[in-house]
Amino acid sequence: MRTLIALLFGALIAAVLWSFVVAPGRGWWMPASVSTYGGDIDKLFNTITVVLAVAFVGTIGGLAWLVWRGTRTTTVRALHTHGNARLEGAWTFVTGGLLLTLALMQLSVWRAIQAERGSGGKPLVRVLAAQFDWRFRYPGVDGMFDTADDFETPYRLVVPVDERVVIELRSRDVIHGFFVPALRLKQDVLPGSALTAWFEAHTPGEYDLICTQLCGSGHYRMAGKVQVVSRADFDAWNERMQREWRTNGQERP
Amino acid sequence: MFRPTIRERRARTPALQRATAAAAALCLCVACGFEPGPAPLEFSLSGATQSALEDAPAVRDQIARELTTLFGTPSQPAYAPHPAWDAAGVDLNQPDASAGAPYPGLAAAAETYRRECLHCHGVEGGGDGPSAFGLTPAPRDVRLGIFKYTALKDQSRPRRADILHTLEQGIAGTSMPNFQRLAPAVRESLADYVRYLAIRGEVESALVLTWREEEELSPEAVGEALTFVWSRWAKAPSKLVVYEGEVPAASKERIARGDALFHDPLKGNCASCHGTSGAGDGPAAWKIGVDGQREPAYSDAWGRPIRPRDLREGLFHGGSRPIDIYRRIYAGIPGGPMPALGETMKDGEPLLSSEEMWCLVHYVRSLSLREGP
Amino acid sequence: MTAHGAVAVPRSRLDPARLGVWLLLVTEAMFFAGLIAAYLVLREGSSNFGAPAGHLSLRLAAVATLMLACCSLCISRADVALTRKRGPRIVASWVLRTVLFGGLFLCLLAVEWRECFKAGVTPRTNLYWSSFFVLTGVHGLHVFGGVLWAAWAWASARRGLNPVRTQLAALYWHFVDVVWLVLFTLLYLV
Amino acid sequence: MSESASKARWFSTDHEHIGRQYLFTSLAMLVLGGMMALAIRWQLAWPWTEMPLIGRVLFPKTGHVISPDFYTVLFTMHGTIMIFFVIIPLLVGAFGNLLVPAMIGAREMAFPRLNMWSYWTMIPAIACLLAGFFVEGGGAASGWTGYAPLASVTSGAQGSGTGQTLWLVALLMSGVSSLLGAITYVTTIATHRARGMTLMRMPLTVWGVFTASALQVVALPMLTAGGLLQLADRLLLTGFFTPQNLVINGVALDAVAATGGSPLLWQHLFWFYSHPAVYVMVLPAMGIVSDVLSVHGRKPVFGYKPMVWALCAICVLGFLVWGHHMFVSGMSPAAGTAFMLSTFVIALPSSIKTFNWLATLHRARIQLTASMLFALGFVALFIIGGLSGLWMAATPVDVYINNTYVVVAHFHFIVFGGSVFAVFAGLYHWYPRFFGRALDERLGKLHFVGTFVLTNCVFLMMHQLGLAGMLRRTADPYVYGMFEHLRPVNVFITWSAIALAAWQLVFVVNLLKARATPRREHGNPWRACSLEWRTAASAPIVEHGPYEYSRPDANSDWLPQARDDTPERVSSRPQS
Repeated sequence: MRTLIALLFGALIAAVLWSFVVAPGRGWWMPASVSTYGGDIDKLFNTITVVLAVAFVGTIGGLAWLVWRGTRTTTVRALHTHGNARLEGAWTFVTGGLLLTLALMQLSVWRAIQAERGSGGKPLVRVLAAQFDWRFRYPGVDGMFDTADDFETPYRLVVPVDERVVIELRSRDVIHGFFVPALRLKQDVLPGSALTAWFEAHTPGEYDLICTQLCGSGHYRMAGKVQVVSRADFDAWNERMQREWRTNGQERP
Repeated sequence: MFRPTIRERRARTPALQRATAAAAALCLCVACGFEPGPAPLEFSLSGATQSALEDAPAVRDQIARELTTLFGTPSQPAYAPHPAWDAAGVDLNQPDASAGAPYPGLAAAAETYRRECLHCHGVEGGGDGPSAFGLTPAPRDVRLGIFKYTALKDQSRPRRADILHTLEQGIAGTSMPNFQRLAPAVRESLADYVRYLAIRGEVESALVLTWREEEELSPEAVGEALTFVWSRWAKAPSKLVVYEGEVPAASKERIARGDALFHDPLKGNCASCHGTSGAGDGPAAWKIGVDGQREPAYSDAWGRPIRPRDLREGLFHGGSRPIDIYRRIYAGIPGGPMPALGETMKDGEPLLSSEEMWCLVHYVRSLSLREGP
Repeated sequence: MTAHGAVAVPRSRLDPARLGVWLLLVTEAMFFAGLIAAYLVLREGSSNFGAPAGHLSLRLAAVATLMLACCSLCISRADVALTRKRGPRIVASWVLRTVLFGGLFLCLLAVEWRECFKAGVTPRTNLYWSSFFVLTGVHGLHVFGGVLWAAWAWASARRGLNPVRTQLAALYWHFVDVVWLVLFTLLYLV
Repeated sequence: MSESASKARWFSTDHEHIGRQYLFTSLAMLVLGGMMALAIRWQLAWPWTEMPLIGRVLFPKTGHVISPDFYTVLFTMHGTIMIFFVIIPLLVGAFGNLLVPAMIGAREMAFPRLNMWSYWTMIPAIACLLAGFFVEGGGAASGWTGYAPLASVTSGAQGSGTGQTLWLVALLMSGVSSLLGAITYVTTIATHRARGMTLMRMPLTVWGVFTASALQVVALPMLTAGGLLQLADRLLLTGFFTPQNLVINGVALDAVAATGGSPLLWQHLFWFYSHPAVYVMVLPAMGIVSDVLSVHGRKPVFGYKPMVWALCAICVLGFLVWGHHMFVSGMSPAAGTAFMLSTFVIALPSSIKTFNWLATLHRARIQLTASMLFALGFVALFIIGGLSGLWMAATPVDVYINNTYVVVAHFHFIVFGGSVFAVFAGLYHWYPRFFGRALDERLGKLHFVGTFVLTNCVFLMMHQLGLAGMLRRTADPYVYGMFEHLRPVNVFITWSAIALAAWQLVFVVNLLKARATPRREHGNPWRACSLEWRTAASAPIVEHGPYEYSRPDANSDWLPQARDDTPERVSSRPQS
């Protein structure tokens, strides 16, 4: 039995390490970050993960070893001890210090991510969430929302690359979650208030936008795309959309 | 001398391991070759047909058989070839794909429909899927062939482009989402499948009507019903409401004029239903019900009470581009009380000129915008 | 399975019933804290909170407050009478007065509610009134519970039995009273 | 059996009877919740395929394919059942009743009748919850968190009608049930301890139940308050949680309700209890595991006092961390920072407990019984679940992790790998004490091996799913092209889940086998020190702490916690 237990714990360590080692190669991992602060978040994540890995291997390995040792038939009687205050103090102090260090490491990035909250930075686009669609409202030529030249488009959020993009999130009905894994950006869309968030994408491409807050039975299909394009392409697209809104539209016979 | 009372019995480790390994291997074997699927579907007759033919089960069975001959089943959906198609130069079973990508075909579209649409719209497109309960507005029952949001006039049946437009844009303000995440060719096939369901539903009710009138269903009568239904769909492309050139600018004057037209009972008369502030609370649209509560005065073609849109929300079911709203004013909403102002004549003259309708469009849009009236 | 025979002897000086009631009061305090916190958060944060708009009768509420104060006073008189080993009739009469004043408070609350409904004010009017009806309603239920409790205590106090019951009822009444003072301040005064 | 006797059996005030009632009710609910989990897993591996068993009955018109809204109901019910009607009643209701009085040497609970009502309030709560399945529109469908306005507004979703109201009523009733129980436990532990049973001589299981109950007494009323407000929102059409200008599912709410409320307010009220509820689900488990490790390791718990202080610290700090569920909710960033710090701090007592468990095993004389195996399994899985919590505590990382499958993996390691393993450890350990029948050790070990392996198969890879971005509460992750390659992982997890559920039959067989054996007095089979194994009829006088194993100065390797009171002293003491 003790062999089996040792094997089980060994297998557990192996399985956990294996699953984390092979994961990035198989795409069972965060997609490559394309936003400026995404790299910082990944760095924090990796730091924590390394700490976790050491702690995990140490504790489970220790557990397995202790069980292996404790089940020796030669052991006649267990050690009688009620504890060791100095040891308790030591590991409390060390763990506490480690946790505090980890916590303090988060602060600057957290501040940076949340920098736009309530600062009144001028949003490029207004994200309108409703059961079960994302719609994006752009301010049009005058750069002002709620004017006659605003235009609106579902599904696809088009933004320029290498620019700080501020978005304003609004919901018409229930809480939705605006999540773009590649941008490392997630913010609940709260009905009744307009929250702002920001990102700066550095790689053009098309990225999935996911609703992460349960919003009803159609929640699972509330998908969208974030399309990051060059400034020139963005302007051209903007112009094309505005033209469509000023004319008959692209009519297919 | 210390002796434990409970001796740990030596578990038979090898046996345990072997059992575990065997179980795991078995699971793997089963898992590899396992691919579950959905059970096949069948079309059933609509509730209206069932109740109309309650006393004539034989006719009911006959109609069901005819429909299967003409349209196949959800697993093998296909139109029976129709003579009118040759004249029109179309083959509905081989629709041309304008997207260029390989066209999935009706059978594949049925699979897509089953995954994406059936939960709300039901197997037959009756708007009665298991998830339809409680949705306001209720999912469209396409079996009447009436589609509310098209770019067409004369209450026409929709073109494929109209159905596609709804699939691409969704219907803002309802639970109908957009389907842009599906490839364009898949969306086109889905639009074709929706048309297929609509035609099937229309033929079904036409057959019931034919039987009511003639008390029998001859093959000729069936063919006539099909021709009649198809002819309505064939007319659609010629009915597009087009506005050439740029949309007139949303100037203050136009908005003011739109305001006047909106409230003028002899011109737009919009306020009678949509209310003086556009809140959808106009007197004509509401009545006092038996319980003393205010309830909608009108019903739509599906028999559901219908309330005028609150225009201040800025959410337009048929699309919020100016041209979409223009078309709504011009052609009305089929199946509902919204009139087609662009086709209304007064003393031999059109009631509203194109310019006047644009003024209305800008006024209606301004209700939800910052620089409102 | 009590054959293991551990004889329960409350070793500590804590009286289980008293501790139980204190714990009950802790949960009740947290419960009202939740409701009141929600009220304050909404009052400070909501743009559409609304106001009493003259439908409240401060005089009525002041009388009601007085009634509750009398409840508290009477039941504590009963408590004092118990500690001074007065006769059951004196204790019972104080407890009975608590029941009566509690009943009066509930009547006043009912009058207040009826006036509101007459004036067309309902929980749906605005958030202030939603909070008003929920808070006073929940508190009213607690007063009703207190009345029942006091009546129960009266039934036993009359025969000189179970003094603990009266003492615990007193504890509960003081709590209900304090909660009312907070509610009165928040809903009527501030 | 006479009628009154059978009535007494149903409505017994005997705490052991109530404990058994709790045990079997929650185990039945565990089976139900587990079946729901399997249906959820089926959908995630093979979405929109014929759902076994229920598909044919419930969805004849869709080709036996489950509908998205029923899927929503399923995970809502799964979460609610598992948390409020399985784990909490099992650990606090069942083990609390069966162990606490016996362990502190009390003959009965402080309030036996209140204790009985605690159980009998849970039954209508369960009935209410399940009734949701049979009302128009179906059961509650807004997740076990019932976030407003989806849950507070009747037009929110298909199940937002009567089903949601029933869910809320069930939640409130289960809250009352928990509160009645919690008050009983706290009072009993505070006042009914045997002579010499000081607080610092109580077994850690008692401490676990004590701290969990104290948490419930203080925190649960917040949820009750929130639930009451949400009930008012639903029934009186108030708008405590409904902001202005919402149009939900075609209903303009300003016209029907007093809007202007705040959805975040509900989240605060909800998590103020429901985060501590997580500790309610783990504190007794920690106690049970400490006891089992000590008894089967024949070694005193290492650092008993730090263990107690850690429990208390978790209990107190548990009130300060609720906001870490809301890092992306739109709460103010400063609050996020504060909650992150407090969350990192609360990781400390948990790690201290882990170190103490490891130290307890150091130079222990370990008996690898089924109970011990499950306790060791608990420690291992709790470590995984606890460590992954650090990702979530770190706000910038949580921005990515929040509402993904990493969260699902994390709390299932704690609640399944933790609490359920502790329940099994406790059952194998105390079954002879509870029922006078022993569970088969060999079957128990078999049960452990499979459960341990399969638990990891089920939940481990969920971390990777979540890191890849797969969202929670999704009926079909493959709607997103970026999750298509996760299908094989999901299939593997589903097969593992099916196997895990099937493997529990070993336990069922074990129960049935034990039932078939005649009852007999088992005495103290594990030779444990604590009071619950005493067989003497006299009152105990406690002289030691609960873990006097392997004392070098003693003849045997264990020293009972109490000596028997002499008959003379029993008779001379006034009976209360």
